[in-house]
Amino acid sequence: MAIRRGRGVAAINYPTGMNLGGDPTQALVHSTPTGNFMVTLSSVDLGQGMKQIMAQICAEAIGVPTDRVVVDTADTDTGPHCMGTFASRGTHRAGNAVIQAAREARQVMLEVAAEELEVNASDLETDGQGNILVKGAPQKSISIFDVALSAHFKRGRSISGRGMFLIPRSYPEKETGAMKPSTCYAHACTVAEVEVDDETGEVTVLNVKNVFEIGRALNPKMVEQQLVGGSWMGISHALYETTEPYYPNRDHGGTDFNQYLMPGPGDLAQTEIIVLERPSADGPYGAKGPGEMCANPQIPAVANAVFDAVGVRIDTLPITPERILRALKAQAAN
Amino acid sequence: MELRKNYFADVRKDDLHEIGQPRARLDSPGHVTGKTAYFADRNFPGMLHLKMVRSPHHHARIRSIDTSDAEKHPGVLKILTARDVPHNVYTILILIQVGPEDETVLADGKVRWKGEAVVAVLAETERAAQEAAAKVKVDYEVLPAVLDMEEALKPGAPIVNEYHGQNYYLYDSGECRKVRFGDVEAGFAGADHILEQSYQSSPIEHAPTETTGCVVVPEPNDRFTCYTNTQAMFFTLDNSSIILQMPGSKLHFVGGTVGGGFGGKVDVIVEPIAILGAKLTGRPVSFIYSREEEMQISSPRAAEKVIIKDGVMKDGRIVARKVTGYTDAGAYSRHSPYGAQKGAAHYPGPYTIPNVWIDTYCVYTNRTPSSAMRGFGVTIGDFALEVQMDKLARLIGMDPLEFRFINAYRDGDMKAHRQPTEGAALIECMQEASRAANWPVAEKYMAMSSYAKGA
Amino acid sequence: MALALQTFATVKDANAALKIEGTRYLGGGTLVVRAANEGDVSVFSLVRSIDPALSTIEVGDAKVRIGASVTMAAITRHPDLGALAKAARAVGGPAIRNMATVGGNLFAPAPYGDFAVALLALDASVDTGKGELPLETFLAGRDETRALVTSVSFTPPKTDSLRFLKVSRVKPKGVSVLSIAAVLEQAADGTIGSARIALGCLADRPMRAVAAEKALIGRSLTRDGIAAALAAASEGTSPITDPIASAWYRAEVLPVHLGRLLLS
Amino acid sequence: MAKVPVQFTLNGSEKAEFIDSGTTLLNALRDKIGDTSPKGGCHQGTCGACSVIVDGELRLSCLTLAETCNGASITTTSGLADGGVLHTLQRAFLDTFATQCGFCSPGMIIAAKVLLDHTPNPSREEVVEALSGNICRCTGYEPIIQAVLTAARSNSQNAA
Repeated sequence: MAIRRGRGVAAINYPTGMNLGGDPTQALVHSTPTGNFMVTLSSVDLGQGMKQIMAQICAEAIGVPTDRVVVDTADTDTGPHCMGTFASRGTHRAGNAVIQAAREARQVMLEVAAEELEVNASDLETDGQGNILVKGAPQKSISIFDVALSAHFKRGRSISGRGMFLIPRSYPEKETGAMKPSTCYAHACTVAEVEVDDETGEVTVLNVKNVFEIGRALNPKMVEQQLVGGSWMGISHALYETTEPYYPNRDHGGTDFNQYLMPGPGDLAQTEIIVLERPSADGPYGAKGPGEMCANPQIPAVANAVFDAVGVRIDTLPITPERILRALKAQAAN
Repeated sequence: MELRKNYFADVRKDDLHEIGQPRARLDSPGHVTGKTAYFADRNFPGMLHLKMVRSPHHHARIRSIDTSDAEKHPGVLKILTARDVPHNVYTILILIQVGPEDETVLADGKVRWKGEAVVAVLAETERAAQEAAAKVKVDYEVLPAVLDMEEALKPGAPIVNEYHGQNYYLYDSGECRKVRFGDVEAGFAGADHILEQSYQSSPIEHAPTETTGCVVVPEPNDRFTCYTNTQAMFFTLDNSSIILQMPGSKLHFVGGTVGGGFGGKVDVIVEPIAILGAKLTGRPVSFIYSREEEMQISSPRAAEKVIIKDGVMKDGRIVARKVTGYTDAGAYSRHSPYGAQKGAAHYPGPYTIPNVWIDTYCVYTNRTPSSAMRGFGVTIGDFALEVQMDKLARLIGMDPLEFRFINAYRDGDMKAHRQPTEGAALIECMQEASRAANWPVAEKYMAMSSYAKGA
Repeated sequence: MALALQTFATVKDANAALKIEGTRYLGGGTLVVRAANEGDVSVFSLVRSIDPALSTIEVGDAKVRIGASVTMAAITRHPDLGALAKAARAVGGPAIRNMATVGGNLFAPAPYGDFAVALLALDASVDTGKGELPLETFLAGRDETRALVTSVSFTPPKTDSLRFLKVSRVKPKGVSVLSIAAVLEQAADGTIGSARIALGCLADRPMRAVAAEKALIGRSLTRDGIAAALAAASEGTSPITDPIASAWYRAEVLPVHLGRLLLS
Repeated sequence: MAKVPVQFTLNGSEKAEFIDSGTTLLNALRDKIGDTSPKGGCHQGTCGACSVIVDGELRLSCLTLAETCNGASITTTSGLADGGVLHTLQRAFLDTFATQCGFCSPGMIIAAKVLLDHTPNPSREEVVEALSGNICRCTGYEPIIQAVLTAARSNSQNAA
């Protein structure tokens, strides 16, 4: 018996948003009488943290702390249209819509503040703590709480805004395929190290070092959640997962979590995550969509590491012990 | 996790207050106390349970359906068949003008995959619905099935889906989505080495811990509230409106809190039939996939076959790349024509190659329809591309990481689909990976930049 | 018919109720409640007995008797059943082990039933109220068994003589690629005096590797000494194919894992 | 349909209901009693989302018939917080960002609680074993393991 070690690398990119565009998302923002802000959407939080990120984006754009923002989403009676949460589009599309809506609301807020302070709105700035200050004369200020009260009860202004983000749809040219699939791309490079048992074909992923370039880490802890979970799913895809283990034969499809194989908590690779940020030209604060691409590079990196370890190529996913063992036996026979 | 701020510092302003802050998630307190309300956490008096009678065959003609015993079963309120569905033949991407309509909500005369929905049973309890479902008698004439993409594309293969007429999706560009850039044959002719390899995958399930489902409540004003875990609220509402021939104003969808999606909840499968059940019974209806249904009935990530032929020079330059991709859509389109097309846009990967030829096919077989999943149209392609890159590097005796630097795309490089590269960062990711993994590459590669050459 | 549970104080009454068609015994629920949840409407009556004897473990010098309702968790906790703890821990996760019973495991189809593999290597016998049956005989006829299993018993293995290995894809809880249990008795010179080897997933239910057992007699536990046993390990097997692994793979790696277990 | 009485203590309060015989504890808790913190992820015993504590033992409520729990003391995630103060484990799950979609979180926390109740200072291996019956599809498990270890540390610091 021999446990043989190998490592492999893979580098990838991934488009942000629906392929070829044409996927609008809207947002509405308004303030309450006491200067809290409601973001109204119909976007869906799948667990990736859409609601939290939209709150942070709105807070940044208006200039208030995140805990002053409430996100109300996914009620079609109240939330304006969103194409949906898929294609790494949620943060990018909805985030841009929220920024547009928030900026419009901010402008009204500054105008009301300007009237209260008897200055020009263009001379005002927010301190991020809930106050509006005169640039260069921060002692002259008004709280957003008071501005919202004034807007509602004194000046009859609606501190609100509408946002819409649409990448116009691109139609591929029939013969050449000339098209504009996406406006920005995330990037990744993964190095995986594995051990392969050459008598059983079993693979242990020892460690993965993932470098992801995602435009902007809007909330680094949430980015980390996505990237760590994605890296696990990539390894899972590489070595474990399928609903049809004997494809194209349709038999023996797993029907539960015992039969549908995924790495358990005792199978975890040591996982390193490094994030680079090259802000995208059209992303909300430069963000790209990291949620999907983070699960891709581990698959070929692990495949290449298996080859490095035992010298056989498994070009069919998943790379099961059986496929490795068959290849090793064929290799030995030659 | 480490943020490496030294990269791209010249094009990034780090002067933000809320963005970039590791704020606590506002939804987590609900998650850890069990108080977050998922769609199935809503319970309504008189709620009915919907269970589906499914095809046991890959491909069969339905001679007859007899629901008489099932209808008499205690606790049964309603049995639905194809004739109860106002617009039974549909396709979800019709909303963005991608047709034809090719799928039945409930099978009508034919089943095209093992597990296809045939009859819906609505009963007071899950148990009563299961018992009644077992009493539905469907008489099938089994037809030859095709489960292999290559077999499906051969002349004379059984036709999976008559709405297409052939076993592939017909794009405006023909039998496949094409990308043509440079002269790929001239590229091969001038290459030092040619390597053609084939890669395959089998279907993969999203396997969210929360299965697909919805709860529908008839409201007093002739409207229906649908609590759902769809990934796309209006997409699902608008498709339901078409299938039910019901004005969208009658539909109210509530969702947005989902127990994992990964692309598995963008099909419009459970909502229309549950709304129909609520409409015809006047009772709340719950239709929640069992785990078995989630694993084998809900759309998986498609199986793919990818054939890559490359021409490479001894110095490491890839001079020609031809990719032929096949996406196994299963019996119906769902999102697969879109996914195959996304693959065409993604190839030849993040590399600058002067001569490129891409064909991507969306193929129909008698299996569970596939659809979107995390990395849709790209994940399997990236596996193929990056294993191919490893093989090419070894073929010419070059370090696999250095080989990628030589070919990596940079700002301004023209892509095969004729868009100039913008915002590239592949090189920097590889430089950082080289450091992090202690995988040294020549200094000239560490000195490279994604910024435009000469800029 | 709706599902209904009947609870009886005695095994006798439970056995009487089990004779009615559509009735199944409710042990830990991991098999029958699951089947009901998944829409198996052929079962409409569940029966259980709360007879304390079913939950009793008796450890004597010559005989260990484990009630059929004893859970895997109870075995792992029992101070005198250390030899069996590894096999009991091989069943499911912690919650399943609090529910899954010894009696139920005898009925679990491959790839489940790892604990029964260990019992088979221990040459256990099964009590169904009509005398004791060798486990092997019981397993062969289990699909037709209508009577309630009340207990299993076996001669306690000498310290460390029971070796157990479960191979799974997912750790630490995945279901079996295969499982192997072996009870070996070695003479003073290290040669094998007697061997019982049981296999899981190499057929639709646990089976003995008779040819491999024979090939070990008089041999020592060295690579050369076990070679004949490994060569004979697959004799009589018909491995299952399932989502975990194919019959081909199970057959290929059986000698590898048996070898590792014997040399461990 | 025959209704049977069930009576047990749920998170310290007495509950009594008439249910259909054969109803699982999961369905009884969710549909009858209104505690939706245990989740139905599979109804097969393969995901752990429905985990509850019955008389101190970790159980899968989807495979447990409610009527077998008469007289039992049952704990679910919804009963862990002390008023507005989160349980140490809940706090740790928040602090380590161990929840994403949240669907597995109640079951994970219950499984972890049983571990810490018996093993206050578990090793990583013991945590892995304790969580092994619970599926998470979002996190890759590592943050959850870290949450449990963090909670254990925090408990021992508070005890010290």
